Amino acid sequence: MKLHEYQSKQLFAEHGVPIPRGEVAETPAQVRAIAEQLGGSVAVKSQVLVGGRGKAGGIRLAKSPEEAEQLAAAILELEINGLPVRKVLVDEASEIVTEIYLGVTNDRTQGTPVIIASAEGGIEIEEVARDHPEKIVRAWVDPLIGLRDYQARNLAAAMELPRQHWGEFSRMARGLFDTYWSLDATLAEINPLVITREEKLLALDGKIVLDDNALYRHPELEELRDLDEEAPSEREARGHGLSYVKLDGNIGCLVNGAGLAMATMDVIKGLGGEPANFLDIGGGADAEKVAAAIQIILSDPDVHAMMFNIFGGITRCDEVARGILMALEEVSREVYLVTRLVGTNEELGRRILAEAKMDTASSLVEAAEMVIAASKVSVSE
Amino acid sequence: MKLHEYQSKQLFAEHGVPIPRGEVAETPAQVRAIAEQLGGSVAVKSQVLVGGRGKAGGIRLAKSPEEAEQLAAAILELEINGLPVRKVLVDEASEIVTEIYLGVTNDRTQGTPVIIASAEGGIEIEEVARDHPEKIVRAWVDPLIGLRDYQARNLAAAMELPRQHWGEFSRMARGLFDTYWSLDATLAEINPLVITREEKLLALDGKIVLDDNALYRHPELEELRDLDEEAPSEREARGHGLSYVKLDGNIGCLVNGAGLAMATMDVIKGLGGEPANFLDIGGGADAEKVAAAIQIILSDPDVHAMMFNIFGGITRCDEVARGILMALEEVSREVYLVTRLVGTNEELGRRILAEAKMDTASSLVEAAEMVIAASKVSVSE
Amino acid sequence: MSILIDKQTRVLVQGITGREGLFHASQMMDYGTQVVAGVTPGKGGDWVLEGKIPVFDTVERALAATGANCSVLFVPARFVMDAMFEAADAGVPLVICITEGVPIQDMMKVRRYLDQEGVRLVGPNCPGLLTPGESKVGIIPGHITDPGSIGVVSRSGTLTYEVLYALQLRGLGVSTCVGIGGDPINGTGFTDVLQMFEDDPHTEAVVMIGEIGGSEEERAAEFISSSMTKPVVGFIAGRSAPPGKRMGHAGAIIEAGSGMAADKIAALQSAGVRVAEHPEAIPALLS
Amino acid sequence: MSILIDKQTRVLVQGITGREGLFHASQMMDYGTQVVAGVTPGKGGDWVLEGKIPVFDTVERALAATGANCSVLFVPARFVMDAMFEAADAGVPLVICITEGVPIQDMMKVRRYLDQEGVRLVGPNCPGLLTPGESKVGIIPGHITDPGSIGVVSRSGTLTYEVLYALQLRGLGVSTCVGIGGDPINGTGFTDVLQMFEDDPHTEAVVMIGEIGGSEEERAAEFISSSMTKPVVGFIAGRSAPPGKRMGHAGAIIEAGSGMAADKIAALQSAGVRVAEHPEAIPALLS
Repeated sequence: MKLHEYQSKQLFAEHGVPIPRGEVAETPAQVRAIAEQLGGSVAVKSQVLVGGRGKAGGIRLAKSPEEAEQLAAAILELEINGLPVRKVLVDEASEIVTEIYLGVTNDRTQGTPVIIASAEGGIEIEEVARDHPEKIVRAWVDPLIGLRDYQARNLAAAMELPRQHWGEFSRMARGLFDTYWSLDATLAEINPLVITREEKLLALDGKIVLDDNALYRHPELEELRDLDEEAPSEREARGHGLSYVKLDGNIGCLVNGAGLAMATMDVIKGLGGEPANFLDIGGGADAEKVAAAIQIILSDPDVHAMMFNIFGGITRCDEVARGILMALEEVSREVYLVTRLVGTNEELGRRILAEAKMDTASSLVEAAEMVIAASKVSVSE
Repeated sequence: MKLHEYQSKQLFAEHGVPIPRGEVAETPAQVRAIAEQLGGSVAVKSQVLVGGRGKAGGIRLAKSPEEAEQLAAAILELEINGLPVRKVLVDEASEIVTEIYLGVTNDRTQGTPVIIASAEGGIEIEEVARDHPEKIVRAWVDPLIGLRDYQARNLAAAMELPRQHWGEFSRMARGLFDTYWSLDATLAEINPLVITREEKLLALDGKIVLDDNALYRHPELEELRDLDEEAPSEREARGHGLSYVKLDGNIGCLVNGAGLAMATMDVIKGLGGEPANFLDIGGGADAEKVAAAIQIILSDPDVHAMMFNIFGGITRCDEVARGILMALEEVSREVYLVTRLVGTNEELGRRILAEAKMDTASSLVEAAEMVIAASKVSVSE
Repeated sequence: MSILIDKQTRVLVQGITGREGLFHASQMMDYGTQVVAGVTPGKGGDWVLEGKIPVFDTVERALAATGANCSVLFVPARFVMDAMFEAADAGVPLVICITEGVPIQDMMKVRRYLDQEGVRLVGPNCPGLLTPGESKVGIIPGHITDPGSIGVVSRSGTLTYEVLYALQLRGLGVSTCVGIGGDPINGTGFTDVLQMFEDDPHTEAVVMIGEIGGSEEERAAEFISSSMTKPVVGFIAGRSAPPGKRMGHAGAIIEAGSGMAADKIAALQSAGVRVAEHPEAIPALLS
Repeated sequence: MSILIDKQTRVLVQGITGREGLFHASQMMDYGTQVVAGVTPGKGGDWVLEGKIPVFDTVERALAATGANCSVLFVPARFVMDAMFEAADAGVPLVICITEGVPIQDMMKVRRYLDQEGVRLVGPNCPGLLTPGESKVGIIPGHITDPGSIGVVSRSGTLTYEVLYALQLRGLGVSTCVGIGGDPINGTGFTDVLQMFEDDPHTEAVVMIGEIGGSEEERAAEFISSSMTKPVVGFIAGRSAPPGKRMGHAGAIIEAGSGMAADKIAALQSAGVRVAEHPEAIPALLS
């Protein structure tokens, strides 16, 4: 779960990381009021959960409350990478001397948190990693001990930060790590961390991604979820315990298992089809869950054909077949469907579906070919 | 630093450990009021920082507020192991079915915390350890991880606690460990932890000892220090950064280094003298610190003679000698003093003292013999 | 021969009285696995599965009574970190964690601790292990594969079954199948298992099934290139996955331009691995 | 010959710009110790002690530049846990912590971590090490002892000096003197050092100076009885100490009837150790 900049920065502040004074607004008039209160220049920053806000004109500087109001009006009309801007953060503007990158994430290879810092802040860290890998410094954190003070200090030293800022930088690194660790984040990032003309260090922009599996430990964070920022179909899938990702194609996929679901999409794409979604119904999916999954797939108007790929494993295929038939009864919209069933009693399962006039296939490739053919027919109709 | 029962239990409660309802009082009238409020039988418990309160009559049960008032009057007159009772805790009485011991301390050998539990509660755990070692169960806690839930549960299983109490017992063990760990305690103990007739688990009595070296992390705990419970001379020594323990003899000792101070006392005792104190002035003691130490030693009226044993090491003995002379100038009361000085420039140091008509010795045994002889003269005078 | 588990493996099931635990314990027994004990705190003294398997309150007691040397966990995600610590502290040398949805922070702690204590962990969020004809520890269906000389290692569940089934249809048997799980931070990795297969005299070739996310496949490619003599056939799922979207598995996500299928396939190919276009194409590449 | 330190030991001083650190670094250099670097965060680039010793901001940099293989810490108690972690993580194999007043919880964490990383720790709250004529790392006065064949190990500071001095007066030299410190939880213990002296061909006899509190002397007695061939002379301070009172050292306290001098003396004696009545009586027992 991704948090907005304003939410992330608020959480940083609660862990002792200094942030600019600022407030969130939803209308240009509110922006003007906030700018007046902050007294002076402000930054007006769109709050959407995608990257590229700057390039899209979603972050602007205003010299006066009037200008802030005007800019906010424009920004609140924007749509950035498909997402309409609903909120803006109005921050006191800072005179920036230096921009630094500081982030914490989990290192999959080491199995530990890693703090990453770079004197080249303000741009994507991946860009720095590609162009100036020598400008990135890292410290791995023992998950049983947490960040040690000396590590934060060593980062400052390794970045060749002027010595008078080591103390404050270390405090910010510790605050950032505390945020990451205490909230079960998978990413906590300050970019840029700026040094202002007054020699103050500030988290000018912030980003937090939370570990969904650990959200149960932080019920207060669940309230920060911005439902507007999530596709309704993905939200509904989550409610049913389904893993669903909408894509741009026209072939709906329903598969049990994430790896198999990806492989199914790959086969369809490889054979010239266009998958409309990733959908993993998980293990032991019952008729009710299958029905929900079908509804979600069909809520995408682009879907012209569907393929079910169920590897029964221990589950009996005749039960799966009956579940599919029951589920389909509840569905109104009719599109082509081919089902591939493998596992215990697979012949019986296929016979049940065949008797209900459903197409079945025995191999993945065969099923993919059938659904692709059907999707092209549907499209050409 | 030791905490009172009422302080300890309050801290336990803040970490989720259930304790009886109760309040502290300093007069019999207050006790009556509290007992009336608690409505029913109460325990009136003297709050002094020594063991043996029960045997000394410092813990009594009252069936009515009137009885509580009478008992409190008696208890507040008591002196237990030399300490006058100034406060009592008035706790709601419980109908006790089972008494359990549960404590956490640091295991010096393993270098980790150890939780100790026993179904034989209500008596000193050392007694159980001696008479029924098989009734004690232990769990060592990894200091980098903290107490794991399974360990708390395993203790309950190992004690053969009835299964319906495992959950609550585990919660109490975790709460006790949290108290111990978050406060930098060296001991946190619930004895007894009782199961009441209503099948509730309660910390009936509690004890916490804090790590003095870690008190700086817990300024709020420093306020719990009961100055009345500390000998004034020991309190003053602490204020000067001196380590002082009053004993029953008549030979004052001033030594640099704890081990050497003990050895000095041992030699005095071994040769028939009686040390009046342990006093370690630490390293690099200046004249001011020596003067404070002498004042503290002489505040004990039993002291009839003094021995200084200073192993100069890197410090120059002539400096030490001058420091002693300066310090003595500030002292009014005159008692016999022999100084033993060893280290760089020891001859010069001894000469300086000799010129000031002070006795000196070159060996520890010689110095001890001199001070013992003087102490006997003083006593017989 | 096989790796990690065989006929002698004595299996403890943590969480045996839960629905999943009980069902799969029964499936394991039917397969011939030596299931010797279960643990569910508070249920010690019970017997389950037609009175054949004793249940203990603690792993320590289960080990003392039954000599189990492998534990498989069907414990809910919220409690599974503690259960893994318990298994490790009780001295279980091989811990298989089936549970999915384990918080990453918990896994970081567990992995650090188990590494340091020398305990081998497989999982979490994995289907477990299967040595055909000898033992299955986990949830891999037993009837879709037969004994043989192909080692299989995979980050996935049903995709692995798909591959096992494709091998079976062509008459190719398996030495051991290891599901290492789809989480970003887990215990045993590809490289560990590849090393074991390389050292196992009865494994003649290896099938490695990866997916998008992370860089484990790239490191495996390096290992294959530097240290493996046996042929390896690979498959990488997720070529059609868009960046920034988590494909079901917590670990299957293309982030900041890394973890892409194309890069993994290229790395494997340059290490001499034959990479299949789709799962059903794997058997042909083994001959 | 000696244990732990010798002429080759290259010493880093953590906290070198503090009063104590600077003074004792100078003393160590005067003794002939190879002091190669100091660390004080924020003072990197300075040179101290007549411009002879470079100061670094981090232990990592100090090691890279000077090849130090031992670190001695004069860091204030509040920061010393972090400094020990830093030394261990930078790869220092031998850490000597002079600092006193370290919280017990910090020591529990450090000890667990350094044990697991294979780093030897001496102290805290100890006078350090001295190999007469070769190297001193810590604060033991150099002039009160000469090279020889007696190994000395002690929980105390000035009491150790007392013993070294008594040995010197009788012409007895020392192979190495190890102050293990007076805290309840510390790094290297009696048994570790006794083992090293037993293995050191140039140590012919050992003097062990214990005190009240804990049970380390009892365990040392067991070790002496089971594993030592060289003669050991002992002294235990605190026979006249009352129970329940901490005698200066955090570790010197008789608690709940254990840790008494009489028990320790009895244990040592039954292990064949000759226990001295007072420090000055030790030399006579060595002949």
